[in-house]
Amino acid sequence: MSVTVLYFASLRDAAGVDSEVLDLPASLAGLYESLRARHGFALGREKLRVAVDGAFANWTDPVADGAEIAFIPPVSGG
Amino acid sequence: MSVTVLYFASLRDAAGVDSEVLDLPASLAGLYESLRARHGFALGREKLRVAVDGAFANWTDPVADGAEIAFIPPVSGG
Amino acid sequence: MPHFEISESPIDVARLRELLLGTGAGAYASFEGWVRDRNDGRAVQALTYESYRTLAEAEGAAILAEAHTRFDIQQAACVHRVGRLALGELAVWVGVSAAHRGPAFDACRWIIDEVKSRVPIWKHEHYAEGGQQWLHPSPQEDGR
Amino acid sequence: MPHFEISESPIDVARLRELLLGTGAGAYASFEGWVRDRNDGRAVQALTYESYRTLAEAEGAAILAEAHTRFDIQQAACVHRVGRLALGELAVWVGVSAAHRGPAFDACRWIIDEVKSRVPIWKHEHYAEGGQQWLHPSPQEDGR
Repeated sequence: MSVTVLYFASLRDAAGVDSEVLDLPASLAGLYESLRARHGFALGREKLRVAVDGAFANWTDPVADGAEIAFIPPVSGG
Repeated sequence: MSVTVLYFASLRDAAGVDSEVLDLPASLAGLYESLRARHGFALGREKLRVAVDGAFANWTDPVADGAEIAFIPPVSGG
Repeated sequence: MPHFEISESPIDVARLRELLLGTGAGAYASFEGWVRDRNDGRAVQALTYESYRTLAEAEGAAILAEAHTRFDIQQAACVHRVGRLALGELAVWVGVSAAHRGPAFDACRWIIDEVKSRVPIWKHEHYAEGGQQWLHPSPQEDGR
Repeated sequence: MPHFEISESPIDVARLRELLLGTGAGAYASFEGWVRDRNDGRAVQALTYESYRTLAEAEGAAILAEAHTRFDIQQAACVHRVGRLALGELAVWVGVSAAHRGPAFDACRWIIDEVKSRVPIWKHEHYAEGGQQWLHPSPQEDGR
Protein backbone atom coordinates (compact mmCIF):
# COMPACT_ATOMS: atom_id res chain seq x y z
CA MET A 1 0.00 0.00 0.00
CA SER A 2 1.92 3.05 -1.29
CA VAL A 3 1.60 6.41 -3.04
CA THR A 4 3.89 8.34 -5.37
CA VAL A 5 4.64 11.96 -4.51
CA LEU A 6 5.74 14.39 -7.24
CA TYR A 7 7.82 17.48 -6.46
CA PHE A 8 8.04 20.66 -8.52
CA ALA A 9 10.02 23.90 -8.44
CA SER A 10 11.31 24.87 -4.97
CA LEU A 11 9.85 21.71 -3.44
CA ARG A 12 11.89 19.56 -5.81
CA ASP A 13 15.04 21.52 -5.05
CA ALA A 14 14.45 21.05 -1.32
CA ALA A 15 13.56 17.34 -1.63
CA GLY A 16 16.46 16.69 -3.98
CA VAL A 17 14.33 14.29 -6.05
CA ASP A 18 11.55 14.59 -8.66
CA SER A 19 9.39 12.04 -6.91
CA GLU A 20 9.38 9.37 -4.25
CA VAL A 21 7.29 6.35 -3.32
CA LEU A 22 5.97 6.41 0.24
CA ASP A 23 3.71 4.35 2.46
CA LEU A 24 0.01 5.13 2.11
CA PRO A 25 -0.57 8.13 4.38
CA ALA A 26 -3.59 8.72 6.61
CA SER A 27 -4.28 12.10 5.03
CA LEU A 28 -2.97 14.49 2.38
CA ALA A 29 -2.51 17.24 4.94
CA GLY A 30 -0.60 14.96 7.32
CA LEU A 31 1.58 13.74 4.44
CA TYR A 32 2.58 17.30 3.52
CA GLU A 33 3.35 18.22 7.12
CA SER A 34 5.60 15.18 7.58
CA LEU A 35 7.39 15.80 4.28
CA ARG A 36 7.79 19.49 5.12
CA ALA A 37 9.51 18.51 8.38
CA ARG A 38 11.71 15.94 6.62
CA HIS A 39 12.76 18.05 3.58
CA GLY A 40 12.58 21.51 5.13
CA PHE A 41 10.04 22.97 2.70
CA ALA A 42 9.80 26.73 3.23
CA LEU A 43 6.17 27.00 2.15
CA GLY A 44 3.39 26.44 4.66
CA ARG A 45 0.54 24.18 3.60
CA GLU A 46 -1.91 27.11 3.45
CA LYS A 47 0.05 28.46 0.44
CA LEU A 48 -0.22 25.22 -1.55
CA ARG A 49 -2.82 23.31 -3.48
CA VAL A 50 -2.79 19.55 -3.75
CA ALA A 51 -3.46 17.39 -6.80
CA VAL A 52 -4.24 13.67 -6.94
CA ASP A 53 -3.89 11.62 -10.12
CA GLY A 54 -3.51 14.70 -12.30
CA ALA A 55 -6.48 16.69 -10.97
CA PHE A 56 -6.77 19.30 -8.24
CA ALA A 57 -8.07 17.79 -5.01
CA ASN A 58 -9.09 18.89 -1.52
CA TRP A 59 -6.76 18.47 1.43
CA THR A 60 -9.49 16.47 3.15
CA ASP A 61 -10.00 13.97 0.29
CA PRO A 62 -9.27 10.32 1.19
CA VAL A 63 -6.08 8.82 -0.21
CA ALA A 64 -6.23 5.59 -2.21
CA ASP A 65 -3.52 3.01 -2.67
CA GLY A 66 -1.40 3.80 -5.75
CA ALA A 67 -2.37 7.47 -5.90
CA GLU A 68 -0.06 9.98 -7.55
CA ILE A 69 0.07 13.04 -5.30
CA ALA A 70 1.52 16.45 -6.18
CA PHE A 71 1.89 19.47 -3.96
CA ILE A 72 1.41 22.63 -6.01
CA PRO A 73 3.32 25.67 -4.77
CA PRO A 74 2.16 29.14 -5.90
CA VAL A 75 2.44 29.25 -9.67
CA SER A 76 4.42 31.79 -11.71
CA GLY A 77 3.72 31.13 -15.37
CA GLY A 78 3.14 33.87 -17.93
CA MET B 1 -9.96 84.41 -54.24
CA SER B 2 -10.94 80.73 -54.10
CA VAL B 3 -10.90 77.58 -52.00
CA THR B 4 -10.68 73.90 -52.87
CA VAL B 5 -13.30 71.57 -51.37
CA LEU B 6 -12.57 67.85 -51.00
CA TYR B 7 -15.34 65.24 -50.92
CA PHE B 8 -15.18 61.79 -49.36
CA ALA B 9 -17.40 58.72 -49.12
CA SER B 10 -21.14 59.48 -49.49
CA LEU B 11 -20.44 63.18 -50.05
CA ARG B 12 -18.27 62.39 -53.05
CA ASP B 13 -20.89 60.05 -54.47
CA ALA B 14 -23.52 62.79 -54.12
CA ALA B 15 -21.28 65.55 -55.50
CA GLY B 16 -20.08 63.34 -58.34
CA VAL B 17 -16.54 64.75 -58.05
CA ASP B 18 -13.56 64.29 -55.71
CA SER B 19 -13.06 68.01 -55.31
CA GLU B 20 -14.02 71.37 -56.74
CA VAL B 21 -12.66 74.91 -56.70
CA LEU B 22 -15.14 77.49 -55.45
CA ASP B 23 -15.22 81.21 -54.70
CA LEU B 24 -13.98 82.12 -51.23
CA PRO B 25 -16.99 81.63 -48.95
CA ALA B 26 -18.02 83.89 -46.06
CA SER B 27 -18.00 80.96 -43.60
CA LEU B 28 -17.38 77.21 -43.44
CA ALA B 29 -20.89 76.60 -42.13
CA GLY B 30 -22.46 78.67 -44.90
CA LEU B 31 -20.33 76.87 -47.48
CA TYR B 32 -21.56 73.46 -46.33
CA GLU B 33 -25.19 74.55 -46.30
CA SER B 34 -24.98 75.90 -49.85
CA LEU B 35 -23.20 72.77 -51.07
CA ARG B 36 -25.70 70.55 -49.29
CA ALA B 37 -28.53 72.32 -51.13
CA ARG B 38 -26.71 72.08 -54.46
CA HIS B 39 -25.57 68.42 -54.24
CA GLY B 40 -28.34 67.02 -52.05
CA PHE B 41 -26.10 65.75 -49.22
CA ALA B 42 -28.15 63.58 -46.87
CA LEU B 43 -26.11 64.42 -43.77
CA GLY B 44 -26.91 67.48 -41.71
CA ARG B 45 -24.00 69.71 -40.73
CA GLU B 46 -24.32 68.72 -37.05
CA LYS B 47 -23.17 65.18 -38.01
CA LEU B 48 -20.00 66.38 -39.73
CA ARG B 49 -16.63 67.74 -38.76
CA VAL B 50 -14.71 70.15 -40.93
CA ALA B 51 -11.00 70.19 -41.74
CA VAL B 52 -8.92 73.00 -43.22
CA ASP B 53 -5.52 72.42 -44.81
CA GLY B 54 -5.26 68.90 -43.45
CA ALA B 55 -6.19 69.60 -39.82
CA PHE B 56 -9.51 69.52 -38.00
CA ALA B 57 -11.00 73.01 -37.66
CA ASN B 58 -14.00 74.72 -36.07
CA TRP B 59 -17.06 75.63 -38.09
CA THR B 60 -16.58 79.24 -36.93
CA ASP B 61 -12.94 79.52 -38.05
CA PRO B 62 -12.28 82.22 -40.69
CA VAL B 63 -11.60 81.00 -44.23
CA ALA B 64 -8.45 82.14 -46.03
CA ASP B 65 -7.85 82.43 -49.74
CA GLY B 66 -6.44 79.17 -51.14
CA ALA B 67 -7.62 77.00 -48.25
CA GLU B 68 -8.24 73.28 -48.78
CA ILE B 69 -11.51 72.44 -47.05
CA ALA B 70 -12.84 68.95 -46.32
CA PHE B 71 -16.18 67.98 -44.82
CA ILE B 72 -15.75 64.86 -42.69
CA PRO B 73 -18.82 62.62 -42.47
CA PRO B 74 -19.05 60.13 -39.59
CA VAL B 75 -16.10 57.74 -39.89
CA SER B 76 -16.30 53.95 -40.15
CA GLY B 77 -12.76 52.61 -40.09
CA GLY B 78 -11.72 49.51 -38.17
CA MET C 1 8.46 56.31 -32.01
CA PRO C 2 4.73 56.23 -32.77
CA HIS C 3 4.03 54.55 -36.06
CA PHE C 4 0.69 55.03 -37.79
CA GLU C 5 0.19 54.12 -41.39
CA ILE C 6 -2.51 54.07 -44.03
CA SER C 7 -1.66 51.18 -46.35
CA GLU C 8 -2.84 50.37 -49.84
CA SER C 9 -1.23 46.94 -49.73
CA PRO C 10 -1.85 43.97 -47.41
CA ILE C 11 -0.76 44.49 -43.80
CA ASP C 12 2.36 42.50 -42.92
CA VAL C 13 1.69 41.59 -39.28
CA ALA C 14 4.92 39.66 -38.83
CA ARG C 15 7.00 42.68 -39.85
CA LEU C 16 5.01 45.06 -37.65
CA ARG C 17 5.27 42.76 -34.66
CA GLU C 18 9.05 42.74 -35.09
CA LEU C 19 9.04 46.55 -34.85
CA LEU C 20 7.72 46.27 -31.30
CA LEU C 21 10.05 43.56 -30.06
CA GLY C 22 12.66 44.45 -27.47
CA THR C 23 14.21 42.67 -24.53
CA GLY C 24 12.82 45.28 -22.15
CA ALA C 25 9.20 44.55 -23.01
CA GLY C 26 7.44 41.87 -20.99
CA ALA C 27 4.04 42.21 -22.59
CA TYR C 28 2.65 42.63 -26.08
CA ALA C 29 -1.03 43.02 -26.91
CA SER C 30 -2.37 43.21 -30.42
CA PHE C 31 -5.70 43.65 -32.15
CA GLU C 32 -6.73 42.80 -35.67
CA GLY C 33 -9.95 43.74 -37.42
CA TRP C 34 -10.86 41.44 -40.29
CA VAL C 35 -13.41 41.87 -43.05
CA ARG C 36 -16.49 39.93 -42.02
CA ASP C 37 -18.80 38.09 -44.37
CA ARG C 38 -21.80 39.67 -42.67
CA ASN C 39 -22.61 43.08 -41.20
CA ASP C 40 -25.82 43.94 -39.43
CA GLY C 41 -27.44 40.76 -40.74
CA ARG C 42 -26.62 41.36 -44.41
CA ALA C 43 -24.21 39.19 -46.41
CA VAL C 44 -21.26 41.33 -47.50
CA GLN C 45 -19.75 40.57 -50.90
CA ALA C 46 -17.06 43.22 -51.17
CA LEU C 47 -15.74 46.08 -49.15
CA THR C 48 -13.72 49.20 -49.82
CA TYR C 49 -12.07 51.53 -47.33
CA GLU C 50 -11.29 55.11 -48.28
CA SER C 51 -9.38 57.67 -46.23
CA TYR C 52 -8.53 61.34 -46.24
CA ARG C 53 -4.95 60.33 -46.05
CA THR C 54 -3.21 63.50 -44.86
CA LEU C 55 -5.63 63.99 -42.01
CA ALA C 56 -5.90 60.27 -41.22
CA GLU C 57 -2.15 59.94 -40.79
CA ALA C 58 -1.96 63.07 -38.64
CA GLU C 59 -4.88 61.95 -36.47
CA GLY C 60 -3.52 58.41 -36.18
CA ALA C 61 -0.11 59.70 -35.10
CA ALA C 62 -1.82 61.97 -32.56
CA ILE C 63 -3.72 59.00 -31.11
CA LEU C 64 -0.51 57.00 -30.69
CA ALA C 65 1.26 59.97 -29.10
CA GLU C 66 -1.65 60.42 -26.71
CA ALA C 67 -1.56 56.70 -25.86
CA HIS C 68 2.04 57.18 -24.71
CA THR C 69 0.96 59.91 -22.30
CA ARG C 70 -2.06 57.97 -20.98
CA PHE C 71 -0.52 54.52 -20.51
CA ASP C 72 2.80 53.15 -19.27
CA ILE C 73 3.77 51.54 -22.56
CA GLN C 74 6.95 51.14 -24.57
CA GLN C 75 5.84 51.09 -28.20
CA ALA C 76 2.58 51.40 -30.06
CA ALA C 77 1.78 51.09 -33.74
CA CYS C 78 -1.28 50.93 -35.96
CA VAL C 79 -1.83 50.28 -39.66
CA HIS C 80 -5.17 50.66 -41.44
CA ARG C 81 -5.75 49.23 -44.88
CA VAL C 82 -7.52 51.18 -47.62
CA GLY C 83 -8.79 50.17 -51.05
CA ARG C 84 -10.77 47.09 -51.99
CA LEU C 85 -10.53 44.21 -49.52
CA ALA C 86 -11.62 40.59 -49.87
CA LEU C 87 -13.61 38.74 -47.19
CA GLY C 88 -11.33 37.61 -44.38
CA GLU C 89 -8.66 40.18 -45.20
CA LEU C 90 -7.04 42.22 -42.48
CA ALA C 91 -8.44 45.77 -42.32
CA VAL C 92 -6.67 47.15 -39.26
CA TRP C 93 -3.89 46.12 -36.89
CA VAL C 94 -2.84 47.61 -33.55
CA GLY C 95 0.16 46.46 -31.50
CA VAL C 96 1.42 47.68 -28.14
CA SER C 97 4.40 46.62 -26.06
CA ALA C 98 4.86 47.39 -22.37
CA ALA C 99 6.60 46.16 -19.26
CA HIS C 100 3.30 44.78 -17.90
CA ARG C 101 0.17 43.36 -19.45
CA GLY C 102 -2.35 45.76 -17.92
CA PRO C 103 -1.14 48.86 -19.79
CA ALA C 104 -0.52 46.83 -22.95
CA PHE C 105 -4.17 45.68 -23.07
CA ASP C 106 -5.58 49.03 -21.97
CA ALA C 107 -3.62 51.01 -24.55
CA CYS C 108 -4.34 48.55 -27.37
CA ARG C 109 -8.06 48.76 -26.74
CA TRP C 110 -8.03 52.53 -26.31
CA ILE C 111 -6.15 52.98 -29.59
CA ILE C 112 -8.55 50.89 -31.67
CA ASP C 113 -11.54 52.65 -30.06
CA GLU C 114 -10.05 56.05 -30.88
CA VAL C 115 -9.09 55.05 -34.42
CA LYS C 116 -12.63 53.87 -35.08
CA SER C 117 -14.17 57.05 -33.72
CA ARG C 118 -11.72 59.74 -34.90
CA VAL C 119 -9.65 58.78 -37.92
CA PRO C 120 -11.15 59.84 -41.28
CA ILE C 121 -11.58 56.43 -42.88
CA TRP C 122 -14.86 55.25 -44.40
CA LYS C 123 -16.15 51.79 -45.20
CA HIS C 124 -18.18 51.05 -48.30
CA GLU C 125 -20.06 47.75 -48.43
CA HIS C 126 -21.47 45.83 -51.40
CA TYR C 127 -24.16 43.34 -50.40
CA ALA C 128 -24.71 39.87 -51.83
CA GLU C 129 -28.44 40.57 -52.14
CA GLY C 130 -27.64 43.74 -54.12
CA GLY C 131 -27.21 47.30 -52.93
CA GLN C 132 -24.26 49.14 -51.48
CA GLN C 133 -23.61 51.97 -49.08
CA TRP C 134 -21.08 54.10 -47.32
CA LEU C 135 -21.24 53.55 -43.56
CA HIS C 136 -21.61 56.75 -41.55
CA PRO C 137 -22.51 55.41 -38.12
CA SER C 138 -23.63 57.46 -35.17
CA PRO C 139 -21.10 57.25 -32.32
CA GLN C 140 -23.28 54.85 -30.29
CA GLU C 141 -23.73 52.27 -33.07
CA ASP C 142 -20.14 51.25 -33.66
CA GLY C 143 -20.59 47.62 -32.64
CA ARG C 144 -17.76 47.47 -30.14
CA MET D 1 -12.14 23.71 -30.31
CA PRO D 2 -10.16 24.94 -27.29
CA HIS D 3 -6.45 24.53 -27.82
CA PHE D 4 -4.07 24.72 -24.89
CA GLU D 5 -0.52 23.51 -25.16
CA ILE D 6 2.63 23.25 -23.08
CA SER D 7 5.51 23.52 -25.53
CA GLU D 8 9.17 22.64 -25.18
CA SER D 9 10.04 24.31 -28.48
CA PRO D 10 9.68 27.95 -29.58
CA ILE D 11 6.11 29.16 -30.02
CA ASP D 12 5.14 29.63 -33.68
CA VAL D 13 2.83 32.63 -33.48
CA ALA D 14 2.16 32.77 -37.21
CA ARG D 15 0.89 29.17 -37.24
CA LEU D 16 -1.25 29.69 -34.15
CA ARG D 17 -2.77 32.87 -35.54
CA GLU D 18 -3.76 30.95 -38.68
CA LEU D 19 -5.66 28.48 -36.48
CA LEU D 20 -7.96 31.29 -35.39
CA LEU D 21 -8.60 32.83 -38.80
CA GLY D 22 -12.05 32.53 -40.32
CA THR D 23 -14.23 34.75 -42.47
CA GLY D 24 -16.87 34.93 -39.76
CA ALA D 25 -14.55 36.56 -37.23
CA GLY D 26 -14.34 40.33 -37.23
CA ALA D 27 -11.96 40.70 -34.33
CA TYR D 28 -8.81 39.05 -33.10
CA ALA D 29 -6.99 39.95 -29.89
CA SER D 30 -3.71 38.42 -28.84
CA PHE D 31 -1.32 38.63 -25.94
CA GLU D 32 2.34 37.66 -25.73
CA GLY D 33 4.50 37.45 -22.63
CA TRP D 34 8.19 37.83 -23.33
CA VAL D 35 11.18 37.10 -21.13
CA ARG D 36 12.29 40.42 -19.68
CA ASP D 37 15.86 41.38 -18.95
CA ARG D 38 14.82 42.62 -15.52
CA ASN D 39 12.39 41.48 -12.85
CA ASP D 40 11.68 43.36 -9.65
CA GLY D 41 14.76 45.53 -10.20
CA ARG D 42 17.22 42.65 -10.69
CA ALA D 43 18.95 41.90 -13.98
CA VAL D 44 17.85 38.49 -15.21
CA GLN D 45 20.44 36.38 -17.03
CA ALA D 46 18.52 33.21 -17.71
CA LEU D 47 15.11 31.80 -17.08
CA THR D 48 13.55 28.36 -16.95
CA TYR D 49 9.87 27.44 -16.86
CA GLU D 50 8.77 24.10 -15.48
CA SER D 51 5.27 22.63 -15.50
CA TYR D 52 3.33 19.73 -14.08
CA ARG D 53 2.35 18.92 -17.58
CA THR D 54 -0.67 16.63 -17.12
CA LEU D 55 -2.37 19.02 -14.75
CA ALA D 56 -1.25 22.14 -16.63
CA GLU D 57 -2.79 20.91 -19.88
CA ALA D 58 -6.03 19.91 -18.15
CA GLU D 59 -6.26 23.24 -16.32
CA GLY D 60 -5.40 25.22 -19.44
CA ALA D 61 -8.08 23.41 -21.44
CA ALA D 62 -10.57 24.08 -18.62
CA ILE D 63 -9.74 27.80 -18.73
CA LEU D 64 -10.34 27.95 -22.48
CA ALA D 65 -13.61 26.03 -22.17
CA GLU D 66 -14.73 28.41 -19.41
CA ALA D 67 -13.80 31.40 -21.59
CA HIS D 68 -16.23 30.11 -24.21
CA THR D 69 -19.05 30.10 -21.65
CA ARG D 70 -18.19 33.54 -20.25
CA PHE D 71 -17.56 35.49 -23.46
CA ASP D 72 -19.14 35.65 -26.91
CA ILE D 73 -16.08 34.44 -28.77
CA GLN D 74 -15.39 32.14 -31.68
CA GLN D 75 -12.00 30.58 -30.97
CA ALA D 76 -9.45 30.77 -28.19
CA ALA D 77 -6.01 29.25 -27.87
CA CYS D 78 -3.02 29.45 -25.56
CA VAL D 79 0.50 28.05 -25.64
CA HIS D 80 2.98 28.27 -22.76
CA ARG D 81 6.65 27.56 -23.26
CA VAL D 82 8.66 25.44 -20.81
CA GLY D 83 12.38 24.77 -20.49
CA ARG D 84 15.23 27.22 -20.67
CA LEU D 85 14.40 30.51 -22.42
CA ALA D 86 16.71 33.27 -23.61
CA LEU D 87 16.05 36.97 -22.93
CA GLY D 88 13.45 38.33 -25.32
CA GLU D 89 11.99 34.89 -26.08
CA LEU D 90 8.29 34.31 -26.11
CA ALA D 91 7.05 32.60 -22.93
CA VAL D 92 3.30 32.59 -23.45
CA TRP D 93 0.84 33.40 -26.22
CA VAL D 94 -2.94 33.82 -26.08
CA GLY D 95 -5.18 34.44 -29.10
CA VAL D 96 -8.93 34.95 -29.29
CA SER D 97 -11.23 35.53 -32.26
CA ALA D 98 -14.76 36.91 -32.02
CA ALA D 99 -17.38 38.76 -34.02
CA HIS D 100 -16.70 41.95 -32.07
CA ARG D 101 -13.67 43.45 -30.38
CA GLY D 102 -15.11 43.80 -26.86
CA PRO D 103 -15.40 40.06 -26.16
CA ALA D 104 -12.11 39.37 -27.98
CA PHE D 105 -10.20 41.73 -25.66
CA ASP D 106 -12.10 40.70 -22.52
CA ALA D 107 -11.57 36.98 -23.11
CA CYS D 108 -7.90 37.38 -24.05
CA ARG D 109 -7.19 39.28 -20.85
CA TRP D 110 -9.24 36.93 -18.71
CA ILE D 111 -7.42 33.89 -20.13
CA ILE D 112 -3.93 35.22 -19.44
CA ASP D 113 -4.98 36.28 -15.92
CA GLU D 114 -6.36 32.80 -15.23
CA VAL D 115 -3.36 31.04 -16.74
CA LYS D 116 -1.02 33.07 -14.55
CA SER D 117 -3.02 32.36 -11.41
CA ARG D 118 -4.14 28.73 -11.92
CA VAL D 119 -1.95 26.74 -14.29
CA PRO D 120 0.86 24.78 -12.59
CA ILE D 121 3.86 26.40 -14.27
CA TRP D 122 6.79 27.83 -12.34
CA LYS D 123 9.46 30.32 -13.30
CA HIS D 124 13.06 29.98 -12.18
CA GLU D 125 15.31 33.01 -12.54
CA HIS D 126 19.11 33.28 -12.63
CA TYR D 127 20.35 36.77 -11.81
CA ALA D 128 23.28 38.58 -13.41
CA GLU D 129 24.55 39.62 -9.97
CA GLY D 130 24.45 35.95 -8.89
CA GLY D 131 21.75 34.00 -7.16
CA GLN D 132 18.69 32.23 -8.45
CA GLN D 133 15.22 31.37 -7.25
CA TRP D 134 11.91 29.76 -8.02
CA LEU D 135 9.14 32.36 -8.05
CA HIS D 136 6.19 31.51 -5.82
CA PRO D 137 4.29 34.77 -5.72
CA SER D 138 1.33 35.53 -3.50
CA PRO D 139 -1.79 36.17 -5.57
CA GLN D 140 -1.60 39.95 -5.08
CA GLU D 141 1.98 40.32 -6.28
CA ASP D 142 1.66 39.06 -9.83
CA GLY D 143 2.63 42.34 -11.49
CA ARG D 144 -0.34 42.56 -13.80
